[in-house]
Amino acid sequence: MSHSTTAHGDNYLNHSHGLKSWLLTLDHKRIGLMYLFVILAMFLLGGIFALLVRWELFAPGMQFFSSPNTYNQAFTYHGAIMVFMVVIPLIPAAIGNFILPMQIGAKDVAFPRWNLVSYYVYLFGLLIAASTLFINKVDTGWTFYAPYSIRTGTSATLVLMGAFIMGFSSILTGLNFIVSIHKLRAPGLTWDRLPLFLWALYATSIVQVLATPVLAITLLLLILERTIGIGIFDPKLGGDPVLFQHFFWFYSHPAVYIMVLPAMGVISDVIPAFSRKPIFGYKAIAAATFGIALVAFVVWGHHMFVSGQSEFANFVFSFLTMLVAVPTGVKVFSWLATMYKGSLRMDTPMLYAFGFLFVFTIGGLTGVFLAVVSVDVHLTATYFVVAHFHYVMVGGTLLAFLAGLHYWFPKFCGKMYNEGPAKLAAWLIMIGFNVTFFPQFILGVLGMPRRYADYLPQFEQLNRVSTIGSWFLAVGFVLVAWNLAKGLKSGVKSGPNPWGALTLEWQTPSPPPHENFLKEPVVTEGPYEYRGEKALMGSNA
Amino acid sequence: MTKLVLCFFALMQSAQAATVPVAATDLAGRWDGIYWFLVCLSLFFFVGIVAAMIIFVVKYRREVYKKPKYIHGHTGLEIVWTVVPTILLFVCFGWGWAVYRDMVHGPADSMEVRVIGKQWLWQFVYKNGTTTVGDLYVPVNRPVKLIMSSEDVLHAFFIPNFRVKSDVVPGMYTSVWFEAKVPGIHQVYCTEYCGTSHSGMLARVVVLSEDQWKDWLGGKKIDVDALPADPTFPGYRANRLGEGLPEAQASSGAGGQLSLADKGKALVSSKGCIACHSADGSKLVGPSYKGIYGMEEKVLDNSAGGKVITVKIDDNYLRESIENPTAKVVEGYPPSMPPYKGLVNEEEIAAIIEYIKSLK
Amino acid sequence: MSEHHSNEQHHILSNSMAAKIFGALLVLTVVTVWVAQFDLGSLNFAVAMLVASVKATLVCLFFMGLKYDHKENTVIFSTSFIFMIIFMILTFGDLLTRGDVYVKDMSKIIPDGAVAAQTKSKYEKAWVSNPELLAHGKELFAAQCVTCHGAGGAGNGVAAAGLNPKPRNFTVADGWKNGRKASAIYGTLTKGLNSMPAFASLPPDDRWALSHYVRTLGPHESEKDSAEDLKKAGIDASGAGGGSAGEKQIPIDVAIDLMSEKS
Amino acid sequence: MAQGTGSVSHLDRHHAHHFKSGHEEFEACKQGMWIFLVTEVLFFSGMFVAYAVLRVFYPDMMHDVHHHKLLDWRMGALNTVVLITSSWTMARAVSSSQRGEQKNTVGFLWATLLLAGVFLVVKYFEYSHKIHEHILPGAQYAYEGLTTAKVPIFMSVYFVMTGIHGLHVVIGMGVIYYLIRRAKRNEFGPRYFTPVEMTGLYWHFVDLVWIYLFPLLYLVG
Repeated sequence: MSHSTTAHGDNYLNHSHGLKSWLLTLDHKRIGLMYLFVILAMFLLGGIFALLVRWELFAPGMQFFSSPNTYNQAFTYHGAIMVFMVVIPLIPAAIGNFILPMQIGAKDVAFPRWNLVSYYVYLFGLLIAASTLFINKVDTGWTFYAPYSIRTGTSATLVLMGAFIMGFSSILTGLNFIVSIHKLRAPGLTWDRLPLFLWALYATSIVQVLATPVLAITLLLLILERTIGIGIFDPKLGGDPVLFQHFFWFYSHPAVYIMVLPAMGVISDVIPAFSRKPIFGYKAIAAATFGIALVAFVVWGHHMFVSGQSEFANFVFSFLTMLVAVPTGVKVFSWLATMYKGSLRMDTPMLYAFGFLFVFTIGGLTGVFLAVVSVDVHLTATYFVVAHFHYVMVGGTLLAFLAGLHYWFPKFCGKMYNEGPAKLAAWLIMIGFNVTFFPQFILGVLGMPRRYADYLPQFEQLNRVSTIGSWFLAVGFVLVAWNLAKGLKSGVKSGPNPWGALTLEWQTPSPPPHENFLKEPVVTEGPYEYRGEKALMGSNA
Repeated sequence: MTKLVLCFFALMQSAQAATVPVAATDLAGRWDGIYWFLVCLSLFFFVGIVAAMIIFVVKYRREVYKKPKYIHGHTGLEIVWTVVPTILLFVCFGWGWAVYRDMVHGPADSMEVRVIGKQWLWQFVYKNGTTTVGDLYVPVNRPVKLIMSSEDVLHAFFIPNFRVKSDVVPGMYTSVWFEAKVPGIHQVYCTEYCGTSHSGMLARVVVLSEDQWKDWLGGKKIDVDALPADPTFPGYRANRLGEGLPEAQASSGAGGQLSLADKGKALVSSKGCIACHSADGSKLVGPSYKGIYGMEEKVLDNSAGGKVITVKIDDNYLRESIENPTAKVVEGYPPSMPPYKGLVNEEEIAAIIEYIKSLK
Repeated sequence: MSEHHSNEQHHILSNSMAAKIFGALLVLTVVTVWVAQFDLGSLNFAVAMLVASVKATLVCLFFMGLKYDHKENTVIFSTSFIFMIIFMILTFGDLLTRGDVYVKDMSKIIPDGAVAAQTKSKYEKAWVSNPELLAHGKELFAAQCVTCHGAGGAGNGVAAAGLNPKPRNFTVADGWKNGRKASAIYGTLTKGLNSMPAFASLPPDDRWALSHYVRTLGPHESEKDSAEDLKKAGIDASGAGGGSAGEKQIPIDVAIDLMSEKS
Repeated sequence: MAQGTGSVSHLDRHHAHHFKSGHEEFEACKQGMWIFLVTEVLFFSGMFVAYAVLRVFYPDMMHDVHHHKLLDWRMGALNTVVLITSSWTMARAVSSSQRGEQKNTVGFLWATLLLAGVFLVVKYFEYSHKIHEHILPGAQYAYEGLTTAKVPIFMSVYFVMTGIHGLHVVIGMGVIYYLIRRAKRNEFGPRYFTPVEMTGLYWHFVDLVWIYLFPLLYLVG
């Protein structure tokens, strides 16, 4: 192994060259970047559909889309692309693949070849689903509720097959992470010294492994329903469409925790690093992460309070859903307490962490509204729910992803992005986001239903504000992309540890060598033992 | 401090009017109670967290606060912020459940109405067998129970002013109940995605005073458009998509009264015609309405053994095609239009024909 | 460079133990089959599950080696069963307690066209074909059925392209699911079949007219309704029953009252 | 799973670079396999829930199906015996490869493969009989003999469960055949038998599912 210590000696980027060395790589870092590239491309596509949807809703009546059906197709693809192709693999597969092996001090994940298989399974499923954009665009909504998903003549079967295949990528990533964390931890890295980002990925992987197979069987049964009419969900053949909703939400509620837990993990890593202070209540946050992952499996019925579900089931699911809010609250309070009496550095990752706390608190609290059955009866299936899950998903997962992206950007490419435009972009995204989605809470309470191609004139003003907000949001995202691209090309050298963080991935040069560590790392203390007075190595801010 | 609290509640009062639909039933009033309790609770936590963040950012920023404390946690504090939220959550749960119980179990003597959801229109079958489409006539101050099922895909019956919603599932009956307190028109939406014109599947609950109700039962026609508009949106008469604009811009006809053609335009969307017949000339499942009135068309005359004859598109042809569509089908179009006999009354057919005439 | 003790200390299943387990599994299979002969009512299910679980545990412990393996693999594998049980319990928490308002099978309560079914029949025995009924049937067929079954009833209507399975071809004798007797066709019209909607909203006279007309489209003369067929279809063959035929239909008011006092 | 780059005799076998020792690599592969079996259990759980819905809500239909002999329990019993025997031969194959008895390993793997073939042949007869009698899933059900409500849905659950189980048997056969070719090249021995053990676990799981399918579908009326 070459022992060059300069930042630009042998590293995973120049270890081997040529397209084949990337496409057939077994290096978790390259697979992570390949995932990141495809996911961001899909995020762009999903974002375009979002802008089209918002553009159409600028005023009542049909302006942009010729008929309501094309609008229905637009929101279906916005939903399906964002959920299955972007938000679920976003942090685990893109950042997780890159950072997890380094944070546990290993050379690679447990099964590198299965890791590459998971990437190509994801790509294959994605292409199948995206091909329907050119064949016969699907108009069922990303939830594929029977019996409409059975009746529609659009190519729903292909999208279902695409999602079915992508599910295996999620399972393989989860499986890989669990075994890696169990078996490949560096000496001294005991469970109570595991960084909280790894606790989050560990809990997420367990949810992925336990929930995704049920999505696989649900989609398979729906495909069989459409092709040979097996009649389990189809009311015309004696099936029960509400049973489909049970099958679907048994996966899809844990899926929203697959999306948000890694985001919480990133925040739990970023806040102590930028407060120069140990995380507050490490054990509580790790326990809360695990708690959320387990409770995630017993609450899915709160999506079905008005679906014809029995009163008793509404009681049970509403009661259990209340339990989910407690660990989430513990985490938010612990993050706040971490900042108390810390020495806060307002770099971009920390700015996004603040954005996350601001937006995720609103998302979480409005979740309580939807957990109380009687309040949910009025609010469900209106724009209140649309606003809630965008606050939790765009606000939660995306802002945390941007925090993570900026935090680990120097580790990815050894260069530092420019703080100025990054902070401006962060503010633009925060403002754009809130202007877009806060009016939707009010629209929801006033009774505007979701998935409406056209709405009554009385909802016009708030929709107009929301559409304008979506433009700011879009500009914000474009600015982030431009700024990071510029940083990639001409960023100043960042050195191995620009933020002075203590987790293992910062103890190796960046961009990291092919085998991650020049010598086997040994862990002697917890991940966040910041004692404040240690001088920061070459901090550039 | 009290002045602060007072102006806070004044603010909440004004917010209430602007952001929550009119509470047109007692239950809706109770719903508002727990809704505002949750809003205040959330505001308390949200303001607390954001204030703490701002204070920390200002007080402990790196330039000012150089020596961060080496704190790992504080079990006492952690216990408090686990137990207190749990208690608050279960208070919300209990209160919410009490309201929900009364939402599900209505009084036994409720008047039953059968609701049938089918792709993109609501049909109501009353006890005495009369059927209405799009308008649910109910008496004021009397409990009404809707027993609902769907003929094709999932729909959902949502009346914001009554805080009432339930999915309408094929192969199963679901039910909701309400006791309307405010006479007039209340908007109804379909809130479970059901395909092309999901956003057009609107209806109205027409709450009639006691004597109006007796007249209606006796078969007298009630002029629904003369009733007050939806109390939540006083400025707007629109209860159908593409229908009249806000009161001031009502297109024509005597003060706020919609012209026959406009009523036709509303019926064409509420009865689901626009799903197959476009108004802009584009060919969907059926022929477009634009410029068809008065034209000569070659049709397949099924009633006379299926010969192809040419027919002038006039009132009689349109009336016959609405009530018994497959009698004379325009060549090149599938005979797949369902018969609307019994689903549209005389006046509605006249309005639709008037609207088709207006599309030159 | 790497020490060579890789797989030595791993437990190896002895041939005799493998044979013992194999024998036990065979015996238990015989037991399962033998027990299934007796009708113990709901106990049958419990016993079958018990025996199957014993066999499954044997396979897991010995053949799959969980007995000699690290405990974490047992924990991992048993977690899957816990989450399967969570899935079942909470789903059935809803399905079992749906209560009466959600009447599962619609055919018990007369569908929404009930009002039409009340009207008194114009004919003495509507279920016997007569020219007037045939003419009425022909007219109705053109209005309602042409879309799918085609003008000649060959199942090639315009909307047939999108249907799976294809609409019945009346001109041929085979392929009829419910049989070709008038009462059978009447039943299909009332309840619907696969993707064919129920035409219960049509008055019984119309349905009888359509049934008779459809039978004239193909070689179905031989299929006659026996008294027994008529009784099965809920018609009093002695002619007193009049037109409101079909299986035990209760008027809508009774149906709705029935439901409301239960909820 | 582990690096199978070309045929390397089990004597000079090296573990993957990122593991500390061959044993640790083996333990990681086994744990990965068990997690995969967890996903299989949950995949089949969806079908067991659909089955449970039919059993709980339509017991009279289940009784009719049993009484009417729609499913021939003798074929089911034969298949159970076949699969249990194949489980035994697979267990023997694994232990032989652990002991380095190459001839036994190949022999027992062939036995397992043949038994799996027999299982599929029996399955073929069952399916062709049903297709002939029009006892088909859901909308295709056109069997005159039994017209109780929901029987078509039971047939759908039957075909989906046994079909997906059969698919797993076919995949298992493919993997076993691949093992046979590697065993012939003497790649498995006391220090490296991971693929055989992993395929063994998968095969026992496939047998495990059938142990539950058989009584649920064929026996219990």
